[in-house]
Amino acid sequence: MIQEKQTILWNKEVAPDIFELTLQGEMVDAMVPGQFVHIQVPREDLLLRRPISIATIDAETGSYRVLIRVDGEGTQSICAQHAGMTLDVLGPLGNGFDISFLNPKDKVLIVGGGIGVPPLLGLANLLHEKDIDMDIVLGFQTRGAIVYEEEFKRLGHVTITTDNGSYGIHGYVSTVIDTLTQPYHAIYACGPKGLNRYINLKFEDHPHAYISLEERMGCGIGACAACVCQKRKEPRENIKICQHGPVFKTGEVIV
Amino acid sequence: MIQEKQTILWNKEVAPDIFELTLQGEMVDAMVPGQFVHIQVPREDLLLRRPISIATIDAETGSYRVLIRVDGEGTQSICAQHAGMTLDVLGPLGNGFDISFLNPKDKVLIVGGGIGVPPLLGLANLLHEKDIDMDIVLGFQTRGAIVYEEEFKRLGHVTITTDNGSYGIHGYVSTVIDTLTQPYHAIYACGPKGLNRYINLKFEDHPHAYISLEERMGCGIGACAACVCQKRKEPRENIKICQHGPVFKTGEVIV
Amino acid sequence: MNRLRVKLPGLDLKNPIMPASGCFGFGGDYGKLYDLNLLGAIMVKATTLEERYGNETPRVAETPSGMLNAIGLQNPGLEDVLNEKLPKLMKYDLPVIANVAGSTEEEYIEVVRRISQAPNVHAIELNISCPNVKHGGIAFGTDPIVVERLTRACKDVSRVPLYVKLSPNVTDIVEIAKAVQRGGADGITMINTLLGMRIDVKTRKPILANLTGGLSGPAIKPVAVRMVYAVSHAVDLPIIAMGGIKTVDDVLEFFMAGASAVAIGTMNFHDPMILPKLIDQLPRRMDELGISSIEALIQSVKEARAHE
Amino acid sequence: MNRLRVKLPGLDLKNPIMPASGCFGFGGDYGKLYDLNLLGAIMVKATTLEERYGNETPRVAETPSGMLNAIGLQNPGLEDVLNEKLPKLMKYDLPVIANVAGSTEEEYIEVVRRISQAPNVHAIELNISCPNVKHGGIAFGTDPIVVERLTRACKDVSRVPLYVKLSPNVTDIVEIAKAVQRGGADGITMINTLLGMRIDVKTRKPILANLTGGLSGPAIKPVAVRMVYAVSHAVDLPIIAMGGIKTVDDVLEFFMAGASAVAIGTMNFHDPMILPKLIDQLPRRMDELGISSIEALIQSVKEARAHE
Ligand SMILES: Cc1cc2nc3c(=O)[nH]c(=O)nc-3n(C[C@H](O)[C@H](O)[C@H](O)COP(=O)(O)OP(=O)(O)OC[C@H]3O[C@@H](n4cnc5c(N)ncnc54)[C@H](O)[C@@H]3O)c2cc1C
Ligand SMILES: Cc1cc2nc3c(=O)[nH]c(=O)nc-3n(C[C@H](O)[C@H](O)[C@H](O)COP(=O)(O)OP(=O)(O)OC[C@H]3O[C@@H](n4cnc5c(N)ncnc54)[C@H](O)[C@@H]3O)c2cc1C
Ligand SMILES: Cc1cc2nc3c(=O)[nH]c(=O)nc-3n(C[C@H](O)[C@H](O)[C@H](O)COP(=O)(O)O)c2cc1C
Ligand SMILES: Cc1cc2nc3c(=O)[nH]c(=O)nc-3n(C[C@H](O)[C@H](O)[C@H](O)COP(=O)(O)O)c2cc1C
Ligand code: FES
Ligand code: FES
Repeated sequence: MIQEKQTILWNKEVAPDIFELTLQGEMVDAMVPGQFVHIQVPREDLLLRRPISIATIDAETGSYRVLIRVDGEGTQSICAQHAGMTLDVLGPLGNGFDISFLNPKDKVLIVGGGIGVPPLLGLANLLHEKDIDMDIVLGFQTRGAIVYEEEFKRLGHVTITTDNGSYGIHGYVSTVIDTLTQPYHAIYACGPKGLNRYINLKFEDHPHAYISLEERMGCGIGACAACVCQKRKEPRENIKICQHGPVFKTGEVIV
Repeated sequence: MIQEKQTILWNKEVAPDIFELTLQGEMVDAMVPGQFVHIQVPREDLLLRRPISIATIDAETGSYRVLIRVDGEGTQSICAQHAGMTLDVLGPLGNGFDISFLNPKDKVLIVGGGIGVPPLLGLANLLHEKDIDMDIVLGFQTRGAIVYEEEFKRLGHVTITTDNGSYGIHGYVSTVIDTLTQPYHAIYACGPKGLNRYINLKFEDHPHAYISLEERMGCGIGACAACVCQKRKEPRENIKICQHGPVFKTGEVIV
Repeated sequence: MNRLRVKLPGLDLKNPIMPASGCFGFGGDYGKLYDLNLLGAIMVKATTLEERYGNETPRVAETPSGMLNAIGLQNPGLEDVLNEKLPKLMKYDLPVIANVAGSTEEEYIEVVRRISQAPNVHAIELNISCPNVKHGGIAFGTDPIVVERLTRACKDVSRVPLYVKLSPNVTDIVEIAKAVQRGGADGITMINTLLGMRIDVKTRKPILANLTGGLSGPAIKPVAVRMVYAVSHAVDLPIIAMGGIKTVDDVLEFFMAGASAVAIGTMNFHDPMILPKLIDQLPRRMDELGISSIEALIQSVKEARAHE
Repeated sequence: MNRLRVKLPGLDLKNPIMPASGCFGFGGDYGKLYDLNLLGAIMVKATTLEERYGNETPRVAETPSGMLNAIGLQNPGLEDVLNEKLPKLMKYDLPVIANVAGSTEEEYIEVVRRISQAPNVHAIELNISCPNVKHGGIAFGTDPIVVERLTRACKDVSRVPLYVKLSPNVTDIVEIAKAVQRGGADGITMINTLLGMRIDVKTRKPILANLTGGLSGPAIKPVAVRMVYAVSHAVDLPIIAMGGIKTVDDVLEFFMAGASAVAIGTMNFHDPMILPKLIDQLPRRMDELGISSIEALIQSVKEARAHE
């Protein structure tokens, strides 16, 4: 974990209000998919960093991609920075996805929703290298919000859903997942609260099902207790998402 | 008086920590020397505008020059903007120097100190066009801080003083002015408090002696009463520098 | 129908946005920048019985996302306000809210009595909370018994509805608001500035000649929102809210906290066009958020509370 | 000679800069970013007798030049702090200031008694002012009689010097500070957060699950400076000051206001390297301003006051 100024190599609006940035920095060496970075907003009056998932990692160029949806003033300000400018980044943070137990030809289900999709692309890249078989179900609000469809198609079998039916299957990812019967060696999900909650319950007893959670953060490194979630089982315990997450086993915490 | 975005045509450090900016905008048409502009700091956490004197005015290109000394965070942020960027400017503000009573060949004394020198250059340009004879006494802290010496030399007879004697006459402008005997049709001064106070007293009864004052400002347009000075004579009255100044007749107010 | 219209005691506002007292003088030169008729109303600078010269300069200092001021109630005094300042605002279709300050109860009463008779004064704003005045100002605003009595005395002599302006520099603002209600006020305005100080590290002395000053601007917005929320839950008076408003979302945030109109102070200095800009942006943002009218928003906030 | 050294009751600080309570956990992962031995001391997160789970999330919200928090004193409880957290800090040469909170006087006393016996706890910081705790927390900090009694009771059982942390959410902080002095405290820390709120205009609901939270960061600095100035004039106790410190000039501003050491909270989140950076920059800035040592600065501020 380090703090450094990273150069923006690339910044492009890839969907309405969704920007893809490529950042270059030393910390890339230490990154694994599922971790996140904590980006300082380049505006003096906004103090809190913004947690953003690492999408894909390129060890060769020492760079990584993030996909940021402009949601408020902070993400707007970050996304308004041009290539060549720098951002103050703290990272990599959190635990990342565990894939150590997987073997070639294992079957994996990947479930993403909206702006939760990007970190799954980095994961899928890694799984692809390991020769894992992937079913990938991605849900978006509308056709315009779809990202990384092509990239995922190169890595596995992709199904897209849209909330309004403007592309792919009409409905939530659950519409698709409820029809899947194949047992999977692992399940990885990242998306809005509803999606995470659904996976958390549906695959509660699966030995290798994971969800990646979001919460408002202060420090990002386990010092302030802003970002907690509660353990599912007694004795009651609060877990810091920034430090012990953002990836949790299903059934581990309450979503 | 308008508020507008002005383009920075030019920005150069002309002396240590002193930047010359050329700004282009509509309000230039309405400017007279001695007035000032109120510049928004391009930093979200700094709310107060910075009052900056108009140095020279170029009606042809619709631009004007300002000279800004980096004194704190606001001026630093303004001076860090590059040519091509814009600044949010309110102006022109204040009254400006009265030269209506002057006739060709009249003799005028101009006294400037430090960062008070720039507005006098615009004035001297105008007086030169009117064919006025000028004695110009400019005081600076050190040789390095001297600005606009060459420009002034083209317009009148220039004497430079430095506080530390590193250039010109060693001492304050008073060292020179106390030796001047020639009667002047008008005297115009702008500089630090000490200089203004000296001129205010020395030429208290002169019918056409003027000083330009500084004070911390809020609105810049007469609404908040932040920038007052006190009338010299009874009945007691506070005058707003931003609205009724920054130029005052000597003897009019207490410095 | 005018979606922005709000009716408050004494005030039929074409829109709920106005300049806050002391940040706009009696219009200052803002009228040179835009048509003041655009404004919902105007809260003018505090008036005292006699002329006041205010504090020494410097009177303002900058702070992160805020500023300190210690103007010290400089104003030309009641006579001049009645004869010179207020008549100049007659040419506008603009309800004036007259801010009244004083050092003694008698002074308050006298100013309220006379200024409330001016033809364009539609409401009084009783400034019991100015932190920069040595003579009692602070005491008036922090003691519920004094507040209640002063409110009642002023209400008795006022020809127009009376609003009382609350100071945030108290342990329990709800207690003061309740005293204001008991005293018979028609409304509340809040908040005034928080007491603050800046020291110049070069001189090692406070920047303001008055040493301390009032903190305003976006920095104090969360404090103001919290207080408006608490007071609007506790008393049954309309609130004109202020404290750090900068954006149209800030405006709406105060309505959701329980306000019935808003005022903007400090940000006028940052952006002298902020008032017409906000008034212009408000309907568009209301569309985005599904707010049909300001009155409907005020109503829905009230109803949501009934179910809390 | 170490120009940055400051000696305070119980604390021989190699420099006067430390993290503020609750913003640094018990070190968190800051130790992975830099050597914690650089710090003057460490103010750790509030400890209560039993484990506390704190408030629901969201627990933080952003505000202009500040933030709101409503963590709600989440902590693992006294036993765990004594057995797990504090021992982990033993490996550093770092005086620990233990922040103590409670719902009852008895709880405070018990925690102070036991935690003050931990080998690396050099001082207690009595948190009588946390605005996010429902059970009495706020009452403790705002009533001088309660404050005096609690201070005395804790002082009686503490093995190490006792500092009391003041809340800014009071009408008269000087009155509280005097009560702390009468109660026998060895020092004061100030300020805790200002009560604030933010409402999400999309949901029309407060952002924080707890509704209100504590405002911290540069936004509150002028309030903190003013209070440190006032309290240091009124009582004869050393003050560890905090509230919005961001730059080395902010650090010095607090000394000039009357502080004897400073703590940094919120800005750790913005720049996790801020503490070592400020400690590094301090001597250079002191040179520029002609300050030979921090002790000399503290002394000169005291002397200047004697002549006021
Ligand atoms: C571990 C993690 C990974 C994330 N990865 C991504 C990503 O790859 N791409 C992406 O676009 N977004 C991601 N998010 C969400 C992203 O952090 C928020 O959208 C963003 O912080 C909102 O900031 P803003 O300036 O747009 O909104 P504002 O409303 O201005 O934010 C105000 C404050 O609230 C916080 N906040 C608001 N919404 C959220 C949220 N949903 N989650 C956490 N904090 C929030 C902000 O961080 C900030 O502190 C991630 C969040 C977490 C916790
Ligand atoms: C009418 C007028 C004309 C001026 N013309 C020029 C000029 O042409 N060139 C130039 O370099 N400077 C000029 N000044 C001074 C300039 O305004 C200040 O140096 C500048 O505002 C300081 O801002 P800062 O960000 O550097 O300092 P900060 O310390 O960050 O400023 C904080 C606050 O204090 C105010 N302030 C600080 N010093 C002064 C000062 N000396 N006068 C007024 N306000 C101050 C700032 O405006 C701001 O509101 C003029 C001032 C006035 C009143
Ligand atoms: C320069 C200045 C002068 C003020 N003068 C007065 C005043 O005369 N009477 C009053 O009630 N409030 C006065 N205030 C307080 C404002 O009306 C307002 O309550 C406060 O500034 C908070 O709003 P803001 O954050 O939008 O500025 C003044 C504020 C400023 C900044
Ligand atoms: C997230 C957070 C948690 C805090 N927790 C505590 C606490 O447990 N005990 C305490 O006395 N103060 C607590 N504080 C207050 C700080 O110690 C400090 O007094 C305040 O934040 C002002 O300093 P700052 O502006 O530098 O943050 C907390 C502040 C924050 C932001
Ligand atoms: S964000 Fe501070 S503990 Fe997680
Ligand atoms: S700066 Fe507001 S009146 Fe002059």
